[in-house]
Amino acid sequence: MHDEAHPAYLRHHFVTVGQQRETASFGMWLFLLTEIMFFGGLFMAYLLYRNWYYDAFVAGSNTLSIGLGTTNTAVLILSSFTMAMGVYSAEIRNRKGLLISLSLTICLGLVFLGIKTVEYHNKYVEHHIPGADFSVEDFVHPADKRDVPLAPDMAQHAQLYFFLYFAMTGMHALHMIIGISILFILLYQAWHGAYVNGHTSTIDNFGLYWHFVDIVWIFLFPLLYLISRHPLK
Amino acid sequence: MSAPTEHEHHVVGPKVYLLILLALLVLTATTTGVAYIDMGIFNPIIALAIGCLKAVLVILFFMHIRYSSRVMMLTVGAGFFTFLVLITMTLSDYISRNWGLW
Amino acid sequence: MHISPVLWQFLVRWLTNSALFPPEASAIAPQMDAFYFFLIAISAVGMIAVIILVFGFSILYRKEKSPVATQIEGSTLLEATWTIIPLALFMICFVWGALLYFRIYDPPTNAMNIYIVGKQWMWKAEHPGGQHEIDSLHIPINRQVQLTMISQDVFHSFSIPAFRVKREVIPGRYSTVWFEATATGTYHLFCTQYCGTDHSAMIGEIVAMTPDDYQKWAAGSTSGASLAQNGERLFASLGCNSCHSGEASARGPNLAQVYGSRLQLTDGSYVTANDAYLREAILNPSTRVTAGYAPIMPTYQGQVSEEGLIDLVEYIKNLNSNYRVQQTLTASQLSTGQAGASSSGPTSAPMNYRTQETLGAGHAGPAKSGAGAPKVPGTVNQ
Amino acid sequence: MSTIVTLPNQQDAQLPKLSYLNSEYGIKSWLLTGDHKRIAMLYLFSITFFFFIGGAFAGLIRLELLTPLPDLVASDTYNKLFTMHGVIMIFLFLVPSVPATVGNFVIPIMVGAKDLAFPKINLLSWYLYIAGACFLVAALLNGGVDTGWTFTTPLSTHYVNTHVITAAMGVFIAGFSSIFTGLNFIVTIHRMRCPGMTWFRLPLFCWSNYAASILMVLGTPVLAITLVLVMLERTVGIGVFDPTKGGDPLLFQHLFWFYSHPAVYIMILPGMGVISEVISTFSRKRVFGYTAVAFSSVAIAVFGFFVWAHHMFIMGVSNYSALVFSLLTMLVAVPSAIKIFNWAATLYKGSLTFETPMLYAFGFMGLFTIGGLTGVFLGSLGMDIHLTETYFIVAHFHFVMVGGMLMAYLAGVHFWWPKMTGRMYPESMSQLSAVTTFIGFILTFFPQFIVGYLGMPRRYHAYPPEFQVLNVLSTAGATVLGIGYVLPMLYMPWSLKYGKIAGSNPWQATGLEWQIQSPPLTENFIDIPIMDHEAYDYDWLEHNTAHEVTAVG
Repeated sequence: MHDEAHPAYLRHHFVTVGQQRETASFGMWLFLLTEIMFFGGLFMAYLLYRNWYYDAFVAGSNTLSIGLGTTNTAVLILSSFTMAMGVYSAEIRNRKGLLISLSLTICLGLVFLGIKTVEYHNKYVEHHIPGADFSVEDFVHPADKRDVPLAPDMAQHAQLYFFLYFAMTGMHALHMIIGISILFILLYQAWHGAYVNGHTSTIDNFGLYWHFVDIVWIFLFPLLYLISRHPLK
Repeated sequence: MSAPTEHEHHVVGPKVYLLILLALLVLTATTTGVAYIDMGIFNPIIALAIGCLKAVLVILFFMHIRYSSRVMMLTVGAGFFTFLVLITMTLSDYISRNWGLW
Repeated sequence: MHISPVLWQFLVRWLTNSALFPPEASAIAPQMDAFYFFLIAISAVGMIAVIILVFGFSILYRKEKSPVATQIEGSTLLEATWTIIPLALFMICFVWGALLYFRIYDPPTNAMNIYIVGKQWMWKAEHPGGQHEIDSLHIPINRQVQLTMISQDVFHSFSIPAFRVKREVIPGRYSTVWFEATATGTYHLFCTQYCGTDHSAMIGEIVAMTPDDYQKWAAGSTSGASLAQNGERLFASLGCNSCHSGEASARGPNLAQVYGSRLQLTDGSYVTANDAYLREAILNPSTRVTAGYAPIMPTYQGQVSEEGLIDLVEYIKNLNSNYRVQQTLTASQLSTGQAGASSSGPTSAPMNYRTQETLGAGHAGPAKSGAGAPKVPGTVNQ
Repeated sequence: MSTIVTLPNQQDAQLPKLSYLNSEYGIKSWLLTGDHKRIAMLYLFSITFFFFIGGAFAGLIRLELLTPLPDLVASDTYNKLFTMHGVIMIFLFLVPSVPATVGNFVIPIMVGAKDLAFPKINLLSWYLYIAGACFLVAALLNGGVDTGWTFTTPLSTHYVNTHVITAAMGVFIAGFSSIFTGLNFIVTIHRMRCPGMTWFRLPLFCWSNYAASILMVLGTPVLAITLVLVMLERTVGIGVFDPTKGGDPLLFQHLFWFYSHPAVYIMILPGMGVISEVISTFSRKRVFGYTAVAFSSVAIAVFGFFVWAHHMFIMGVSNYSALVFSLLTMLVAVPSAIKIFNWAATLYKGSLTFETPMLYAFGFMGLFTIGGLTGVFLGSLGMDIHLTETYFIVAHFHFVMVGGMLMAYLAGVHFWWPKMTGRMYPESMSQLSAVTTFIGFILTFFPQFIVGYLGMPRRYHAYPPEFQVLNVLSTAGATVLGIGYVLPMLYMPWSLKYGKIAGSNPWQATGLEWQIQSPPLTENFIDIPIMDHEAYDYDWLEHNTAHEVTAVG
């Protein structure tokens, strides 16, 4: 039995719902700032070695499937859209819309991870995983005639590219996995009627997280996949 | 008590979201397409410019910063600013190392 | 553990020898100390100001004397004062410090060069004449000495407090420092960058000698072969001469007179061929390839020790580029390249490979088998 | 304007019946609490514990250095000692010291809120701290780690076989504890201020903690990713920091110092906040140049991000870069000077008393001035060549961190002790310990400046015999210093039971925290207060007290 000004979800140390919501979203944003800096270190390493070993980075980049990469980008953007729709549904207290949006977001997230797995598997098959199994063969004697053969020492540096590729996309995928796990919880709670009573902070803030993960990918995609593609002849 | 900087809560509608979605998809297609055209130094610049544009769209609309208070905008700006400090100051070392023999 | 029974002796030694400052034994040391005194003076002024303010006010305005506090907002004028005065002083420190820094790290043009290799936990010094030292370094006084240093494992730092110089010794990259000793004596050499278990045992001594003594020492402790001669042997045994033969048709550029020259790279940029570049070109040949050549050279990463690389660099350095050395040659000269062939390589003049003495006939020997396709040592480091 | 402040008669002060300490009982009520004050207490205990562990290592280090010979412990033991001393003192003591204990306790009350913005995250950050500490203790018990607290590659990645990964993991986790504390402070100060509490009515303690929090939030993640890369380099051999694989070990230095230089501001800024409070309270005077002090905190935070490469001047950064970083380093020294002079000016025409916190604050001002000025020595490019990596650095760092930060921390703990516990600490005893600390400190670390200029490298297990005299002085001082630190450990717990009852405002200070009962209620305020006066408004306080007396009388 709570009136509008003091609903059950208003925690004891806040005065108004508005204050609580803004506080939560501000906190979330600050957390996202730490995420920017966390990925920032990796981007820094990437920029440095891309400058140093440009040829190796080009060669490494050319082994990635641009089709899969673009598809994944589109999938992730779509999932961002469905997440935004989820936030909207919660705002207008539409339970069905919320459930559908969250489910779709989960599905798209899983599709993204699935495609990522395929890409990772390809790298494994091609012996492009940095470490013991790495083979420079594809770079020293490229199958594609348009590829410039790399000297063996430069080809070795492609390992740096692949390490950064795995570190950056892996860190991103880890964020996706965490996100999807939380999405399942949110879906479960929404199924039981949560988030359509005006208390949308949790959904809002999770939305911020999900969009942030999307933004990271928006930068990873051109940096990793599109370094220097062969012009269409 | 009311928080001194409390800001009007704005609900963004599906129309805006849909529009942004379309814009993002178009930009994705563009960035992939442009990558196949050899423009030398401009390739990474354009790719990053499109990336930034997409990120800004997501931040402004999906993440509602367009409808938020100035403090939030400043906060987001501060994050990216610090990131740029890290990148530029570190690269300033690496780039200027080639200027001299030391 | 025991407290030294002759503690007072140390006290005497401390007070008589170097109580507050290490000996000033290099040209830069007095300048460093002058700057140090200046900084101390600034600090003293600042410190005294703070002490006078704090103690003065504490006495004047203690509760017994001043039971009533007068509320004061602040004063823009005062704020400006104690912003601008410290800023000005700090700017003087900055400029002075920067000048000193450039004086210490700006390499002189005609210094005597000694190579230093740091490893856990010893210093190896290699004189061009072939004198090898461990944990000690003999140098002449009144002569500019430049150290080209590299670490073969972790970060070390080469520090001579008496000379007021110090430079990090970095794995994978040459760093240099120079000094001009002014007083004979034996001084401490420390590794100041923490480098593992026996960090504090990575010490040595710098023996500064008169030029005559140094000559005697150098003559008496040479290993018989100069670095360049060792380099020549290595050059041959690695098969470098099969490509860098100096001929016009050679797969690799002619290396004579390459040291110190400005090379154009395949990407159009220019680089000065210094020690660091030569080393890099042996280990990561395709990173910066000279224009006009294909990146076919295999890497020698992991195959040549840092000392070997120094020998090679020293050898290439002396390939006919140093006329002073050429004039003082006493033995007959060994030529391998075809002098007549005009080179299309980066060095325009046709040059012969020459060495100071007729040691090691590596270049005269047949090229190694399999010279056709360079060996691909691919996964050396994996 | 003039202020006469009479200290309240503490004879008839009584402990309140209900407070945060006795609102609930049992271990669970502490371990699962959301109350910022209880979490502050948890932090206080754990931080004190690790301070003494770190201190014990310091004692062993000094004992070893009593003689030039490597005779007390073996080299690798010595290396582990100073590594664990550094790691524990920095990540488990200095970084969380003032913010997580004092800050956690008083910031919500100062801004007029019932709690921090995210009580659960606050508790989580304590658990993260404990988890990180567990990793570090595990590394310690398994044989320690000997990389130095800087985890320098390639030493840490390829050349030592101690428990680098466990230790790095501990620092990584403790880093997130610090991030969440900072995040909580920023949000609280932005969003939880009570009506009338404008930015320029905030106590300066809030400003300086706010500035430090910015650094925590934006700097710490870079350390986190750097440590992840170190761990990967060590386990998988990724090559990012390995020169033989084309990586650059200097990149590690850049990333590491990008956090670790701001980290020293994370450590010192909250301490400066404490000093502002203490100096103002015991001079009964508004802080001179409030806005200048407030903005100098923010300036330090902002400039703090631009100076990190001054740790690398001799490491082969480009000389042009070194110039820029040296210049910026000079700039960051200015706000600290501004603060010192403003504090000194605050004393002018005050009505000074010299209780323990004030003594510590004076100690801070003196030692921090020396520490700061020697920082200028090191920021000057040429001088840095000779001084870096010697005991001069050690002395400089300890003057700032121990002479500065630890003094400020002790000042803060003494200052707010009546508020935290409701009881006074024994005054003369604690004054003695403050003076002992100061003397011991000078004796310990001042000789290190000299031995540093003489060239004694830091992290040396054995050293040339001519440095012995200075080292003996230093070790002797460390003994005195140790006594100075043990004393509070004895009388503080004693005062919990036998201390005089403090009453709500024993110092007649103006902060909101002094206007409520000590110890406070669980939600601090019965009604959210309305701030109707400036910070440090002693006239308001006087008027208020007089009013109360009339009302009661």
